[in-house]
Parts: sequence; C-alpha cells; structure tokens
Amino acid sequence: MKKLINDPNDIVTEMLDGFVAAYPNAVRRVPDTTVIVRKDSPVENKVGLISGGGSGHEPAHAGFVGHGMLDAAVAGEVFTSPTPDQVFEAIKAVDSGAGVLLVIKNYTGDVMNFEMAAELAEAEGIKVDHVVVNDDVAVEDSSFTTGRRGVAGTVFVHKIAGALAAEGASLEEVKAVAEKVIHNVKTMGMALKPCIMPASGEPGFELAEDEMEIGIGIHGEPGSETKKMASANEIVDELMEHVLPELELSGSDEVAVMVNGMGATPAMELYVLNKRVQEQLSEKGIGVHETFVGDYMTALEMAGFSITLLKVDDELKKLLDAPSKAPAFLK
Amino acid sequence: MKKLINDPNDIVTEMLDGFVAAYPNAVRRVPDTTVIVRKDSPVENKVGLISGGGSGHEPAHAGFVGHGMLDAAVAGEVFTSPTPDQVFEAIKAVDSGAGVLLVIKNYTGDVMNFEMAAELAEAEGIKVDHVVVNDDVAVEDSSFTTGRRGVAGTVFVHKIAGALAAEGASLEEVKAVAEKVIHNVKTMGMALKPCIMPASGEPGFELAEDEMEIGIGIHGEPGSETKKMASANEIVDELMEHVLPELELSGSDEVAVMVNGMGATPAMELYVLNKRVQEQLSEKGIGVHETFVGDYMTALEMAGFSITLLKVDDELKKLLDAPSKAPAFLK
Amino acid sequence: MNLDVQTTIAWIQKLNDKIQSNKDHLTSLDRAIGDGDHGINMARGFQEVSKVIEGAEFSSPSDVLKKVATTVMSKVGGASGPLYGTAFLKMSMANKEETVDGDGLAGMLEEALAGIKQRGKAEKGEKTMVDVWEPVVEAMNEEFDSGRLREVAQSSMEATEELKATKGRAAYLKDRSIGHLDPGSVSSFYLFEAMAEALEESE
Amino acid sequence: MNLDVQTTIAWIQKLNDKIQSNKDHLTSLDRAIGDGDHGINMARGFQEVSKVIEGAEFSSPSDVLKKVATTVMSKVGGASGPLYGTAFLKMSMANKEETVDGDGLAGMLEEALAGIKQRGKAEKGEKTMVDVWEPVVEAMNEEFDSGRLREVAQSSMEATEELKATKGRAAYLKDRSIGHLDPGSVSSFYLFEAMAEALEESE
Ligand SMILES: Nc1ncnc2c1ncn2[C@@H]1O[C@H](COP(=O)(O)OP(=O)(O)O)[C@@H](O)[C@H]1O
Ligand SMILES: Nc1ncnc2c1ncn2[C@@H]1O[C@H](COP(=O)(O)OP(=O)(O)O)[C@@H](O)[C@H]1O
Ligand SMILES: [Mg+2]
Ligand SMILES: [Mg+2]
Ligand SMILES: [Mg+2]
Ligand SMILES: [Mg+2]
Repeated sequence: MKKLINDPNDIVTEMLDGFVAAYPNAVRRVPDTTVIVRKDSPVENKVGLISGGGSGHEPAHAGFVGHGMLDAAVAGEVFTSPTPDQVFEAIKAVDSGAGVLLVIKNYTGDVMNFEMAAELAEAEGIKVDHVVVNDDVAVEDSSFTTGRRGVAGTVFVHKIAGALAAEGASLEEVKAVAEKVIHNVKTMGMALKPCIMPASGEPGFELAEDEMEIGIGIHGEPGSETKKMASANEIVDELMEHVLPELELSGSDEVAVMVNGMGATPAMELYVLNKRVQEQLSEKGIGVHETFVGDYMTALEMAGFSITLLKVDDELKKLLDAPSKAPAFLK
Repeated sequence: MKKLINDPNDIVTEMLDGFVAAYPNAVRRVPDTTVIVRKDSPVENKVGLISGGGSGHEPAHAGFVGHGMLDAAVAGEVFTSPTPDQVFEAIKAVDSGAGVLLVIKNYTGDVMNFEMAAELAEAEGIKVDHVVVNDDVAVEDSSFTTGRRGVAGTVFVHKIAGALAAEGASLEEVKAVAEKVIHNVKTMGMALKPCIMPASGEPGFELAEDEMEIGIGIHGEPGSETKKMASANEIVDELMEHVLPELELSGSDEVAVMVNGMGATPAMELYVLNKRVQEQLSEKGIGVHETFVGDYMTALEMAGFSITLLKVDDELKKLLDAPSKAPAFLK
Repeated sequence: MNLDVQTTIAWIQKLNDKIQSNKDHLTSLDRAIGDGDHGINMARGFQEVSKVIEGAEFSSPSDVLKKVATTVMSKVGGASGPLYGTAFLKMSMANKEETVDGDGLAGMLEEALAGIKQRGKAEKGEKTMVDVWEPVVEAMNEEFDSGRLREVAQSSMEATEELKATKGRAAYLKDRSIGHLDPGSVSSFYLFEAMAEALEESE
Repeated sequence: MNLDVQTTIAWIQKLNDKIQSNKDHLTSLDRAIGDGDHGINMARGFQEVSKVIEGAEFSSPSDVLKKVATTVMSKVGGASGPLYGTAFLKMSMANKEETVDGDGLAGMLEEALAGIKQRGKAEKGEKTMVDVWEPVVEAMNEEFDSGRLREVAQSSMEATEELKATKGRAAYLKDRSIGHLDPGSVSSFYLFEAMAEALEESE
C-alpha cells in the first residue's frame, strides 16, 4: 500500500484539519468532532443542510460546505458512516431555529446513524427531517431489499436543496425540492482498479489487467459484474444503457450531466468519456443544461468513473445555476 | 495499460472535443486545430494570453481558458509540445490588435516551437511577446544548461497575467506582471507511481513498492532521486526544504500555496499533505493569502503531488483574487 | 447460570479479546461481500469499550451494558455500530436486577433482537446478524443454557454462508453474496460465545 | 556521390523505414533519460513525410527537402520537431541545384548544423543530436564520402552514451543521464545512414 499519509489511524482527522487549513475563512471544524461547518454557522433564519458519511469520498462531503450548499458535513472513518453523536453535534452547530435537513445516502449504516441523531435532536426540541438519496441504478430497486445506493447524484441534491435553503425557504420546501432531485437523478459507475483501505492495506476486489468492474459503489466494494476491459466509448454506452431508461426522457427534456472521477482517474480520460456521453445525449435529442466533469464523489484512489444524469425543469435549472461558495462546487 | 480511452492516437482530439462539449457556452475549438479559445475570441482591445504544451496535464491548459485567465490553450500530442503552426493558429484566433503574450514552460521543445510561432506571427505583423516559466526547484538553475522546468507554478502565471489583461493593461504591463510571478514562484514535486504513455503503454520509470521518486517533472520522466517511501509529513518536509529557501521569505511575507495532485492522487491525501504544508508555514511565521488544493497541472495518471509557493505582494494578491471564469479555476 | 456485574464485565472483555484477535478475519469476510471494514469498526469500538469499563464501578449488569451501548454507538459507526449499540441498550433496559437469572437473560436477548430488527428492518433469512440472533433467542426462550447458546450461535452463523443477502451492503452483490459468511453474524457468534464462556467460568 | 531528386526521395523513404522499424527502440531510449516519446514523435512525423513526398513532383533536392521540412515542423512536435525541421529547411536553402555534388552536400549539412545549434542553443558535448551532427560535418568538410559518413555518424552516436546531458530533457537527470544513448543522436544516425545508403545505391 503506497499512500501519501501518516498513521492510517489519523487519516480522517488530518484530512479534516488540512481541509480547514485550506479554507480557513470559509469553514471551521466543530472542536473535538469530525464535523466541518460554515464558519458563520448557524445562519440566522436559514434551514440547516447537513450531509456526510464515511470518509474517502473527498472532496465530498466537506468540499460542499459553503454559502449556497451545505451548512455542515459529518465525516466518519474511511467508508464507515459517522456515529449519531457526531451527526448530532452537526445538527446543534447549524440549527438556527428554522430546522435542519439531513441528506443521507442510502446505506443501512448511514440511514441508521443519521436517524438516531435525528431522534437525539428531536428529543432536544430541534426540528429535523431527512431525505435518502438512492441514485445508483446498478442496484435493483426493490422495497424488499436495502434498495439503491446513494452515490454521485447526491452532489446535485446538496446543490439544489442548498440553493433553495439559501433563499430562505422552509424546511418543508427544502425537503420537497431535495426529493424532487432524488426522484430525477440516476447514476451508474465502473472501476478499472480497486482502491485500498488504509487501515487494512487490502484492495476491495481484484481485477486482472484485462478486466473491469461494472456497477460499483463508492466504498471499494465489488460491483455487480466483472467484465472484459472495453474502450471508453463502449463503457459509456453500457452505463448509459442502464441510466437513460430510468429517467424516461423524451425529446424536449433537458438534463444536467456529471462525469465523476473516482479518485485516480485523470481529467484527460474524463473528457474523453464526456465526449461520448454528450454524443449519446445529442443523438437522442436530449438537451444538456450544464455538464460537470471532475472528481466530486470519489472512492479513495479508485480508478474509474460514474455518469450521473439529472432531469431538470425550470425550477431545478434556476437552483442549479444559483451561486455557491462551496470550495468543491464554486458557481 | 488500463485506461479509459479509445484509440491512443485519437486521445488528444477526443479529449479536446469532450472538453468543449462540457463547456460549449464558454469555449470553442478552432476548426482543424488543437487550439481551444474563449468563445468570444478575439476580445476587443485586450491583450491575448496563450499557453499550451503537450497533452496529459489536464485540466491544464484548456481548463484555464476563460474570462480573467487565458484566451487560448494549444495542445500537443501527449507530453509533446505543440507545433509552431498550431500555436500560430492560436495567436491569430486571439489577436485583437492589442498584442499577444505566450506563456511558455521552460522545455526545449516548448520554447522552440512557441518561438517559431512567434516568428511566423511577427512576419504577419502581429505583436507577440513571451515569458518562460521555470519554477521547478528540483532542477539546478544554471545558465549553462536547459535551466529549470516550468511546472504547476505556471497556473499562477495564467491567473495573474490573465487578471491584468482583463483589466485592459498593455502587452508590456501584462508581460511585466507575468515575469514578476515567475520570479516569485517555486515548485517541487514527487511521485509514488509513474504514469503510462498511451502510445507506448510503458511507464516512464519503475518504482518498487517501498520506493518513491523525488524531484519529478510533469512528463512522467524520472525524478532527480529515487528514495525509500516515507510518511506524508516527511515528504512535505523534504519538498519544503527545497522550495522555501528559494523564496527568501521573512516573517512578514505572505504566500499563495498550491498543493497540486499529479492525476491519480485522491483529494483526501492532498488535504493530509496540505495540513503539514500549512503547519510548516505557520511555524515560520509566513502568512498564507490563499491555498489551492487539487489537480491543476497533472501528468496523466501519475500518483504524486507538488507544492508551489508564490510570494505575493498587494498587486499579486489583488490579481489573484480577481474573478475568473476558467472552468478549472473559478473565482 | 446467572449474570452479575463481574460476569458481565468478563463477557465484554472476552468479546473484545475475540474481536481483536479476529479483526483481520472479520475484515476480510466483509471485503468479500461488503466494504472491508467490519473488523476495523468492531476492533476500534470494543477497544474503547474495554478501556471504559476497565476498573469502573458498576451497580448492575444493566449499568455495564448501558456503558457498553453508548460507547459502541459513538465509536463503531457503520451499520454494526447502531445495531450493536441498540442491542446493548435494549439489554440494559430489559432487566435492572443485580443478578440476572436464565429467564432474565433470555428476556434480555429477546429485547435486543427486537431492537436490532426495529433499527435495521431486516427479517430472518436476509443474511444479517438477525440470522444468528433469532435462532439464539428462540432456543434460549425454551431454556437458557450456555452450551446450547454456543451451539446454536455457531450453527446459525455457519448457515449464513448459503444465504443470499437482501439487506446491508452485501445485498448489492445479489447472487454473488452466496458462498460467504456474513461478517456481522460472525461477530454476533463471538458475542454469544464470549457470553457462554463468561457464564460457565462464573459458576 | 551526387544527390538528385530521386536519391533525395530514396534517402527520406529509407530514413522513414528506419524510424518506423526502430520506433520502439527510440522511444525506450527516450524513456530512460527523457519523456519516452522520441520514437512516437519521429514515427508520426515521418509517416506523414513519406506519404506527402510519395508520387509528388519535385524539381530539385531542395524542393523535396523543403516539403520534408514543413511537414516535420508541423507533425513531429517536441524538441526534435523544430530541430529536424530547421535542419531540413536549412539544407533546402543551402543548395538549389538539380544535382548536388559532394561539396554541395557538405555545405548543406554545415548549414543544417548551424541551424540546429542556433535553434537549440546546444554546443557539442551536451548529449544532444549536435554530438552527431558536428563530427559528421567536420568529417564531410574534409571530403564527402558515404562510408565515412556512416562510420562517423555511428561512432559519435555511440559516444553519446558516456556523456552527461546539459541540454534537453535529459539534463534534468544530471549524472543519471550518463550510461544511456541520446535518442536524438540515434535518430540522427539513422538520417546519415539512410543518406549514405541512398547515395551508394544511386551510383
Ligand atoms: N439491516 C440490517 N439488519 C441487521 N444487520 C445488518 C443490517 N445491515 C447490515 N447488518 C449487519 O452489519 C454487518 C456489517 O457491518 P459493518 O461492516 O461494520 O458496517 P457497514 O456495512 O456499514 O460497513 C453485516 O455483516 C450484517 O450482519
Ligand atoms: N537544445 C537542443 N539542441 C539539440 N538537440 C536537442 C536539444 N534538446 C533536445 N535535443 C534532442 O532532441 C531529442 C529529444 O527529442 P524528443 O524526445 O522528440 O523531444 P522532447 O524532448 O521534447 O520530448 C534529444 O535526444 C536530443 O538529441
Ligand atoms: Mg462500512
Ligand atoms: Mg516530449
Ligand atoms: Mg462494512
Ligand atoms: Mg522526448
């Protein structure tokens, strides 16, 4: 395992300190927690927006803290959802009385820990609600199972709910728009190379030099299928084949696109992939409102990418276009 | 070689098309060239600012094209400087009569090709000047040799010269401020893992699992030294030991910091590294005006990073803070 | 077969020992069908649990278990943190006596199982720790016996290998989850094995 | 030992053949002390050169060499593109006769070397193609002879192995550049070897 780290046990706390040290005028760390908040938290009369999850997804989630996006990000250990007490600290730090919305990615651990934090907060009289993001179409959508994972599409939830909260909307309104995004956002990803858990030094799966993993999540876990390596265009086509039908797009529809790198994918490759994504959309007559190419929701140093499509209407477009001061999503 | 590409021979042109497809309202490709320009080029009464070099450094250089930064970026083949005819096309596309400044990184090939382009342009009556960036302190600074390489510090040259050009300054003034940045910017980098040239499928150097390469450039070439792997803090300390003395900083000085990923370095590691960089600066009483953490000047999928320090005064701070619409350097 | 404060502490320390020495095993089980952190999570959390209860004063098993619960909840994280946290909290609430007898123990485990199922919304057969807890509770409700506790825990843990996951991270793998032990079921087996050992040694 | 249009074309086609079949060799030489693209650059450029001159009508060697120069300049890139481009351009400008004799050839090479040195600002001993061009020019100025051309080109190319680079990318390696052939010197050797072969075959 070759990583630019010190003791693997200190990686989360050092990462958080290094993040705050990079943007000391914009964010601060709540003392003795793994919580990053806007420096000016709590913001008067504004619904507080909180996200978080295990670490290893940088710039998620701390990179999305800032005016127009999140009020707080809670970091767990690497790929391990944060504990209720940490989430509770975040809730207390951002609550200004207007209520708090938790953006949870749909993993059993995240859902349980965030829900328990909400229970703690409610017991103290703080108004808390939550939404659960489940954009990963690699996973079967069934009410009998855990359901779909929350992956890169979560970034659009942060952006759009954050923009509405910045306008002074109520908790109910912010929750409603977050759910609208969740309903309209779909993602699928793949990996060329696994990532290595710092604490164990082991990769999440093994791939031969001519293999790739399709339908991966963002925690280094194996995907839904191991396949023979293919060209960039073939891979994009395969992912799009899964993502597109889920949105039931017709000719006049518009989407926002995210071509998200998994941590070790060079920008050059992301642009090559984006070329094909855009070709596919334009062939189908689907309009593109805006495209985001880069690392937004990663899995340590995994090589691979995901494609996210968000079907947008006038409301979502306006909120997506609104200003943001989050370091990893400047607008 | 596992890469998300199609035919290695098409990688540059597909990357450029994919880039333009991501930002179609901001940039365009000059037809039949490898030149990306601002969509509104040439900008009336503004000095044109051009950079470029081999491909494989994405988001450099096209990502820095936009209001407040570059007018054009010229892409060569992977790690191969672009030819004079391409640079000449860029000059013609951005010249509005106010003159054009070429930002060249100090490599024999880049210097020769850009100079030849300048000769072609001058023959057509276009006012062209150039600056040569040489911020890499890993290389000995001697007038008897090729001199120091231009690496990540070039991004600050783009930003600051671009901001002054946006204010309507003259070619002489823009050149002067670019040279001021060059005089005050120093960088050093290292690699954990080499990158693989798409055309040959071969890595630029081999490293054992417990080795690292210190003093690397941005073309996958071997560094100045192969060493035993060390901790993030030790590595930062070693690079800072080379960079700091070059700037002759004293207690009241301020710097801008760039912790630049080489393409496959996860943001988590960059933040961990930044923590130590900032500790070192604060121990020495050096003020930090602003910090940039991310992939700015990469070497394909090389794992590693560089530290850049720019000594700033009031003029440089103001220009660094000025707005930029370049997709990879939004301000 | 009674649980007092000292036996409770012995149980939890034995559990911690098993977790620490099987940390890599639990992690590699989780790597096969999850995200490869179960051993790391449990080891981090129970390390802290062990430190916190060592030398502290407790008035009842309930008292110990409450401390275990809050520590697990704030140190383990992931899915297993809230689940084990809830299980210990429910046990601590189920019986506040100074010495808990066999019937009391069965009642505590039953409450813990109910808490796990409520929190995780999993039923038996979904390849989660419920597949160990439910058979254990059923057997102990008939008659609490440490030998049988160990036996049932082990056989039901082993039986998770053939199940297909529909809850937890392993569910994403669908059929690929078959043929691997469920990591949370293995750590639950350690919990019951440690309990059996502590009870037997206290006799 | 005269150069006419047909011999010039043969020279360039032979050079292209050598570059194509030694593409990987040149690239791996450049990988050791540069950035691993010299063979790729030269192969891409001369592939195009070969296509462009094939079947085209030329009135003089100068005419052919001018076409080679502009194609190399716009297709090779890197450091070698402008250097070889300049070399061919200077040769084309040095002598416009329909048939160039030995003295004329020596004069052409001398002009080319001057162009390379002016463009690249390297002197002999800095581990660049100048270390092949300069001895070749010196020898051919005494007397132009294809056998000697090949010999001097080869021995001076081989001698670059022991040099320490102070120009070009290899300079960044300092002492680590010693012990490797200079890639541009090897491609220059192919250029002279191809020239010698073409001249010999035309006799
Ligand atoms: N919904 C659930 N109900 C009961 N147990 C569950 C549930 N989801 C997961 N588990 C248990 O948790 C274990 C995984 O724990 P761990 O790896 O620590 O957390 P995570 O899955 O968040 O990485 C699984 O092996 C399983 O036994
Ligand atoms: N300043 C110079 N003068 C003469 N030749 C040079 C100079 N710099 C580099 N070269 C030659 O160019 C060769 C490298 O060419 P190439 O690899 O194609 O370009 P780059 O170095 O830009 O990647 C070197 O081996 C050397 O012979
Ligand atoms: Mg986990
Ligand atoms: Mg090159
Ligand atoms: Mg796990
Ligand atoms: Mg080269």
